[in-house]
Amino acid sequence: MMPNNLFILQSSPHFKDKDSVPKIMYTVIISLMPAILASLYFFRFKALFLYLACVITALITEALFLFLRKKSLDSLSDGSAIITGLLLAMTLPPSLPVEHAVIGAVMAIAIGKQVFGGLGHNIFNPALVGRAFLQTAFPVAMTTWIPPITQKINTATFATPLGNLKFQDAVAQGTLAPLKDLFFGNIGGCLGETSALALLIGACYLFYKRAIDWRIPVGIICSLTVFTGIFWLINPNKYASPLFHVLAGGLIIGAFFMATDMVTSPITPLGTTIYAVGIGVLVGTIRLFGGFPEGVMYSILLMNIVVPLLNQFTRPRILGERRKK
Amino acid sequence: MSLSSRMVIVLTSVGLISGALLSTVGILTKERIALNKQLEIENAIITVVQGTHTSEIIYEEKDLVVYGSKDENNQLIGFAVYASGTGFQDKIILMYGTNPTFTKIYRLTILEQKETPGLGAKITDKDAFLQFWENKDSSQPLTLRKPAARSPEELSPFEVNTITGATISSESVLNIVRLSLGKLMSLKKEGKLGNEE
Amino acid sequence: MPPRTIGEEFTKGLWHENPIFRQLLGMCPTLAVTNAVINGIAMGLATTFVLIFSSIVVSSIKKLIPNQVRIASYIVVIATFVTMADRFLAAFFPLISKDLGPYVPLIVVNCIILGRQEAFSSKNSVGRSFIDALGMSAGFILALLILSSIREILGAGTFLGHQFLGSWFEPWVIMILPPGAFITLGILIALTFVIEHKIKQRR
Amino acid sequence: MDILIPIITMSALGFLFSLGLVFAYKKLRVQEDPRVLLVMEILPQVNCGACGYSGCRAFAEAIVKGDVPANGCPVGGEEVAHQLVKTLGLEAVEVIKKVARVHCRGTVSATKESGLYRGIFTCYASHLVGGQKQCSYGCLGFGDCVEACPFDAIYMGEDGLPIVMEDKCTACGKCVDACPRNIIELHNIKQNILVFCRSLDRGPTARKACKNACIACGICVRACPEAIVLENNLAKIVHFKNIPRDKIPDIEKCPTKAIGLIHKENKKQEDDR
Amino acid sequence: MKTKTFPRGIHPPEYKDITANKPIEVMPPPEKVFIPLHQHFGKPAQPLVKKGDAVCVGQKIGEGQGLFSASVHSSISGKVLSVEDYFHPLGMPVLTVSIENDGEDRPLQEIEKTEKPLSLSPKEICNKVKEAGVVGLGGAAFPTAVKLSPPKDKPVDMIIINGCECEPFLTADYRLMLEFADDLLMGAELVRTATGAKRIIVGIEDNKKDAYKLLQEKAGGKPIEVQLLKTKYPQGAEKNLIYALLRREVPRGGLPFDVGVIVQNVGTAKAIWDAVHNGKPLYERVITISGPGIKDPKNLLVRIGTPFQKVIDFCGGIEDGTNILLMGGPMMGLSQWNPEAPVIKGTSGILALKTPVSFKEYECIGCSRCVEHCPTGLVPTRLAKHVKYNHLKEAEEWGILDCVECGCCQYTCPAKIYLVQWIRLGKNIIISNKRKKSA
Amino acid sequence: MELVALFISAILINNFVLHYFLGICPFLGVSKKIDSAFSMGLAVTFVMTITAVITWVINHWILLPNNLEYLQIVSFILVIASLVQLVEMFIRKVSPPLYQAMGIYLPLITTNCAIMGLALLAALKNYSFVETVVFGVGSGIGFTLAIILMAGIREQLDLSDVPEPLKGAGIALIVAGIMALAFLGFSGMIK
Ligand SMILES: Cc1cc2nc3c(=O)[nH]c(=O)nc-3n(C[C@H](O)[C@H](O)[C@H](O)COP(=O)(O)O)c2cc1C
Ligand SMILES: Cc1cc2nc3c(=O)[nH]c(=O)nc-3n(C[C@H](O)[C@H](O)[C@H](O)COP(=O)(O)O)c2cc1C
Ligand SMILES: Cc1cc2nc3c(=O)[nH]c(=O)nc-3n(C[C@H](O)[C@H](O)[C@H](O)COP(=O)(O)O)c2cc1C
Ligand SMILES: Cc1cc2nc3c(=O)[nH]c(=O)nc-3n(C[C@H](O)[C@H](O)[C@H](O)CO)c2cc1C
Ligand code: SF4
Ligand code: SF4
Ligand code: SF4
Ligand code: SF4
Ligand code: FES
Repeated sequence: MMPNNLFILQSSPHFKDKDSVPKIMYTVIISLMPAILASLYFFRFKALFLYLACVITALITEALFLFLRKKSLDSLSDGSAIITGLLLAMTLPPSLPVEHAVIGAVMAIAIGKQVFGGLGHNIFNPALVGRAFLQTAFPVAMTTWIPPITQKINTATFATPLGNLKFQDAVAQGTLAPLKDLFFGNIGGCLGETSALALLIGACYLFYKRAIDWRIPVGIICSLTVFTGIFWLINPNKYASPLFHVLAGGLIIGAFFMATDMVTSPITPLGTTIYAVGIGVLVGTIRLFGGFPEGVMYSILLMNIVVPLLNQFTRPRILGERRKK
Repeated sequence: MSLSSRMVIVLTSVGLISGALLSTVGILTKERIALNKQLEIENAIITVVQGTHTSEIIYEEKDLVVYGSKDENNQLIGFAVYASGTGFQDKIILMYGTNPTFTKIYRLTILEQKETPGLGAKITDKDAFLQFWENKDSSQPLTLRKPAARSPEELSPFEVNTITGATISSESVLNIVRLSLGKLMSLKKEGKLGNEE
Repeated sequence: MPPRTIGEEFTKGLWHENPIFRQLLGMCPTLAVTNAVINGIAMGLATTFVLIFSSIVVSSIKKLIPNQVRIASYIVVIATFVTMADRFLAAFFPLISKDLGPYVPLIVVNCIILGRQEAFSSKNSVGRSFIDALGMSAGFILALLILSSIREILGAGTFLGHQFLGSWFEPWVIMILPPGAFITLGILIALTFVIEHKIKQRR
Repeated sequence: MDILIPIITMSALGFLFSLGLVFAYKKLRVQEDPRVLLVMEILPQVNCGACGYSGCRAFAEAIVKGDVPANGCPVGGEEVAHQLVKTLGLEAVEVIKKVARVHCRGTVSATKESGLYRGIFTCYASHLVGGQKQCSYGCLGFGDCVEACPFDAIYMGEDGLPIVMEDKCTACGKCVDACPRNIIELHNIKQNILVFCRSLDRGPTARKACKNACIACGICVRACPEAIVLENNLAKIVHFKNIPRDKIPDIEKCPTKAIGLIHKENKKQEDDR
Repeated sequence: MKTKTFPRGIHPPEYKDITANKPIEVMPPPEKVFIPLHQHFGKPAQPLVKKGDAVCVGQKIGEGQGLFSASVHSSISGKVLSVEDYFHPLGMPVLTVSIENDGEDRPLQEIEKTEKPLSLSPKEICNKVKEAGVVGLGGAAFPTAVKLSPPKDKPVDMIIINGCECEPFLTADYRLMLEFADDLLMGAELVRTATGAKRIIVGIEDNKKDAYKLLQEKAGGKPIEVQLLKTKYPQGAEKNLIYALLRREVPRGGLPFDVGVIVQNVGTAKAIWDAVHNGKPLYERVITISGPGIKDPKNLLVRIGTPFQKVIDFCGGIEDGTNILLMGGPMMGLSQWNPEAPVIKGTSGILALKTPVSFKEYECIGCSRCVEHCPTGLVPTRLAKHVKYNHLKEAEEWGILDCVECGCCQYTCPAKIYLVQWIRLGKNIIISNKRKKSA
Repeated sequence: MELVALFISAILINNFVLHYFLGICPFLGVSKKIDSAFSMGLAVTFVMTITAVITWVINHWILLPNNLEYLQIVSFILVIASLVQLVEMFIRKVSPPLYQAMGIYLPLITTNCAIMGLALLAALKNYSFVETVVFGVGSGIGFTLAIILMAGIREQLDLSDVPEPLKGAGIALIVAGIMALAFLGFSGMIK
């Protein structure tokens, strides 16, 4: 028999679903597009430069590590580094100097992903590791905001809705951003978080493509609503409404695009639910009682730490298994 | 000699020798260390109430100490208040000087803090923070200026500045001062602050 | 194994048995005090002082001490020297002493010191113990120096308090904070593995 | 006074503490057979488990109790056995130095592929789908044995067969366990003649699958019937000591060289390295 | 009527229309057959013939050894050519009787029909089934006689006849249900009699509605219930089927009769009827030959021992571009390199597919699809990793031995990890280690 | 309220491992398996609590009244060393299963700076008796939390493809770094 006539010898199954890792990744990239376009509209070139810097740096860093580890450079095309770059950029303030963004992207890929062995092995969400690194390295630059182009004001410093809430007592002063603005994006904040609408459009696409686990966004939003709702009901003059909390800051992008990162979220259904509820509660706690106006990043990272334990201790019930009480 | 007694003797004598050595060192350094502490306080008092010649504790409780400052002529020129409270990370200990009626704050200095370096830790920095605390009018409640002013002239006498990116630390300092001042006022009303005047 | 020469006895602490990079001992002070070079040096010197003197004392009284009270006696000896160092710093360098906080007293539980007494001084002559202690301290100081230089330069833009990088450089605050310490040390340890591996391959 | 209080305090602490220790020493000391430690120092400390115990320590305890003979540690070999005998005053035992040997010459060039294997690259995994070589008995060449050897004593030769470095091999048997096709076996190191094939296929089938297969032609059996037999289409050396030196050239007339001297082979291996 | 089903599982493309409408054809016996003595779960059979012996159709040529074994019968009449190791579809060479056809198809003389099989005693039914060498035709080839005599302390109240045929492409069971409905229902009754069970349920997926209707009609008046199931893979896996139909869970490591159930494939039911009623040993079976690589796909009644090549040639041969040959369905079938391998009792189909030759394997991205789809409730990615990193103890703790190797996990895995192969590897190593330990 | 704040801060904000860098050696050494990490955490918490009580007593009843602060180091370490040994012997006598679970980690604790650090920090911060106890328990729980989380992560990393040079201490330190980074999210929570 000629070698080219040989049959394939393999273990069952011989059918495979058409979905693949790059397909999922590119689905996510497409679903990010509405929000990216919105941020380009709101922040123009500043946004563009940040996106380019983050994505290119992420790719270069990834390539460097693949080269050092003598792995095939093919993996660059799986799209995961692009997502990391894009999502990192989306969590940066528009006024951040580009060189800082570059440092963030290097850290995201190097410390957030490659030191653990690359795609699939990381414990923490790489984009958020990058952001947390930047937030801690350059706290001032990371908390300096400019208004979107739609707000025709010209102040050097500017506060985000959550910043207002935390430091200016916005509820009592009545200066809280209107929900409409939060929804359409007429507010200051990180590139990707300004317009909830654009993010939700992308999220719908993700659901349509079944690329994410519904438990995560639903769990986060519900638990945050309940948590902030309780305080709001107790004292609506001091605490903002749950709807405000859901729409403000990085919650939407975090709940739909970052907490859902498959690598860093649990693999068991029960674990996933606990993870999501944990994020929601932590976001509420940090926003209401912590030192920072926003807690999405920290909450996701904190729950990332717990994910291995969740996986370990929430093994699903095997068919026919009787659990000991 | 049995093993047990050897164990006892050896360890006891090690303890003995160590005790002897340590007490020597302890005694030799004791004064110096006490002096260091005292110097630190005295320096702080001189910084916050300029012109102090002598000072003495006139009131003391946990986390609040008031030093009365007198000039060469033994005239009371003000109080140095040692106070502390929680900052962003940990305790902040500071000292500020007031005039004898507590209506004016001369100056502020930070004795101990563990705020974030480069950020909250700027509260120890003269240019970034302390200079904005010079000569404040405390007859009314002080307020925080946010966003931050660039120079002391921009501030009203009742306003103190924030450090950009470290609102919490700035606010904490203000709170410590506010709280201790309030306390002192009421103490004064009760006549517990000595009868200097 | 043939007995090591004096030189080898000294240099092993610098690299092959470097307490921090190779043996992973005494991590706590290493991480805690290296936010500035000056603190690192002070810590290194204090540790050196304790290590050398306790080595000398331990190796010279080793015959007198029954096995059962060995550790206890060593601890007392070490603690005595630590207290001396601590008092000395507090008396003459109050600022540094304040910065180092409880980490100077913590030298007493630093695994390097007790480890060296156990592994070396209690078995070797005074001279050898002295050299060994010297080498180990040098290795420790070296590690502290590297770590603290990286952290201070990146975290504050300064070296020993002097402006090192130009004013264009925006310091990475994270390097002075705990995360920076952990991450930098992690990377340094990985680097020493790589270097060691390269050295082995050469041979 | 200032000096006295600390001195007294410290001495008292030292005294109390030493009393505590004396008490502990007397009352709560755990008895441990000191010989276990001695044995531990002799053992190779690789904790490979080849002795059948969970590690060197367990083996040490067993040997002190007298549960195993002094040659129970295959890794330590003669030298360790000798030292153990000396230290523990046991009866001297004979130690046969064994090494692992590969019973296959199905190199990549000699064998035919059966299919395009797609899957996990280990011998065991390939074996479970039938193996990617037409010979169902031969080496699959993914090196499970190499992976399993704790002493780096096996490496993969260029032609896709594992090669044992006999000086490093400690006869721990890990490779024997790892090979799904039972190609590796431990042999007395002095055995210098070996059948390098495991195929039970009939001659023509075997030959079709692999040029170096044993085709059960019986030449070797005829050369030395006292030591070699044919069993299930495969030559088998029953007792190598029965092979007289002068018969070896006849045995080596094997048309596929499936049987032969190992040391010639070894020389070649040395060069390969 | 409501359709029932089980949780999780997948929906692979079905491709059943290729052969669904083709009636079962009888394939003439080939010139030579190769009958392995090991075609079932358990010990191989002991050969009863030797080279040169003459045999006739249905003559026993291998005797089952011990409890878990089954006898093997000749499928043609002719002369024994050899009794030797020969290729086997499972991969390893197996002792095989090769027989040359004399073209006469001489049946065995002493075949006796039983007129009233339903009045036989359980013992007698069992014996006849055992004599006929019947094994499960649903895949595992478990000796049926063993199944029919469950332990006394585990009374069986329910017989499930498995007509799911959930594997893509395969239609053999479907055609069998349409064409031999009476036989298989009678077979089911025999099983019920043999085990003393009360009820029989036939489970059929809703992509085979006409079979469902037919059987329901025929079952009228008998204590037989026919139940429609929502089409989903692996409905036919017995633990899932039992759950779908009865909401009973077979305990981990247990067997269906731990919950009072016996599951038999429809083909097995027919084979039981043939064995008991007609005294016909199991020497032929219905298989589906299909797939894009087959020129003329068919459902065939084939003699056991016929080489695949002959069967394929009978179906017009193989198309160019075919690169994989399977015995069984695409989800659980075994890939074959040698078309000379013979059809065995467990062969449910022969498929020739054209699959993409290469695809990239990625690292597990933790998407949890494998977990969501595993019908057994396992965490396949975890199992695979534990095997990969040699943590066999953990793999066992995570339930690796419960895996039925259905392939759902690997089917859905976007990273294309060989999950099932890892798991199979781990199971094999664990089981062989256990054997070594107990030995 | 103050005490609750102190307690929470000791666990989350001023975590011994992630904030003060105390007890790194066991944190790195005993965090390879969740079970042993848990036992180690228990042992540390236990010893910390007792240490907090006893060193407070020594400090406030013997050392401070006699102006002997400089004997703190020597006396604390002696106390800790003997305490650990006594506890070990005690547990071994009283409850062998407990000894199996955590006893083997006890000797490691002597040279663990977390314990000594606790005694020193409590003395340095001038905590009252109750505060000291709360601080001790909280710090112990904080240590346990950190080491268990670390162990969970390391068990998962055992199933990962971590680059060779980073395996072991390297990756553990980086993970600790990112954990410290995440725990910064709690800072500023106690005011
Ligand atoms: C997904 C996501 C997560 C974020 N997490 C945090 C966070 O944990 N902490 C934070 O200060 N800002 C975070 N941000 C940025 C904030 O949403 C927002 O810009 C911040 O509230 C600005 O407030 P500040 O400048 O007053 O700190 C995040 C942004 C995004 C998009
Ligand atoms: C790592 C890190 C450390 C911080 N440290 C301090 C600090 O020491 N003091 C402080 O007031 N704010 C600190 N912040 C920032 C506060 O959380 C908060 O964002 C800030 O007080 C808001 O000030 P702004 O309104 O001027 O932006 C820190 C932020 C980060 C990320
Ligand atoms: C994943 C999987 C799928 C199966 N699919 C079927 C099927 O479609 N039809 C079938 O009859 N048996 C199927 N089986 C086999 C059954 O589980 C069971 O063994 C069989 O129905 C028992 O009947 P038998 O002994 O008559 O073969 C499957 C098994 C597994 C593990
Ligand atoms: C739904 C989804 C969400 C993702 N979110 C992130 C993210 O938040 N941050 C990130 O770095 N990568 C994200 N990725 C990309 C990828 O999973 C990530 O680079 C891996 O964590 C790297 O191992 C996401 C991918 C998917 C499919
Ligand atoms: S694994 Fe095999 S080759 Fe390696 S030492 Fe053990 S017996 Fe020898
Ligand atoms: S000898 Fe065995 S284990 Fe080694 S490569 Fe060959 S088949 Fe694999
Ligand atoms: S783990 Fe086993 S039972 Fe579960 S889906 Fe995979 S093959 Fe099927
Ligand atoms: S389906 Fe594949 S990629 Fe997804 S969790 Fe399972 S093994 Fe990982
Ligand atoms: S140096 Fe802190 S525990 Fe070892």
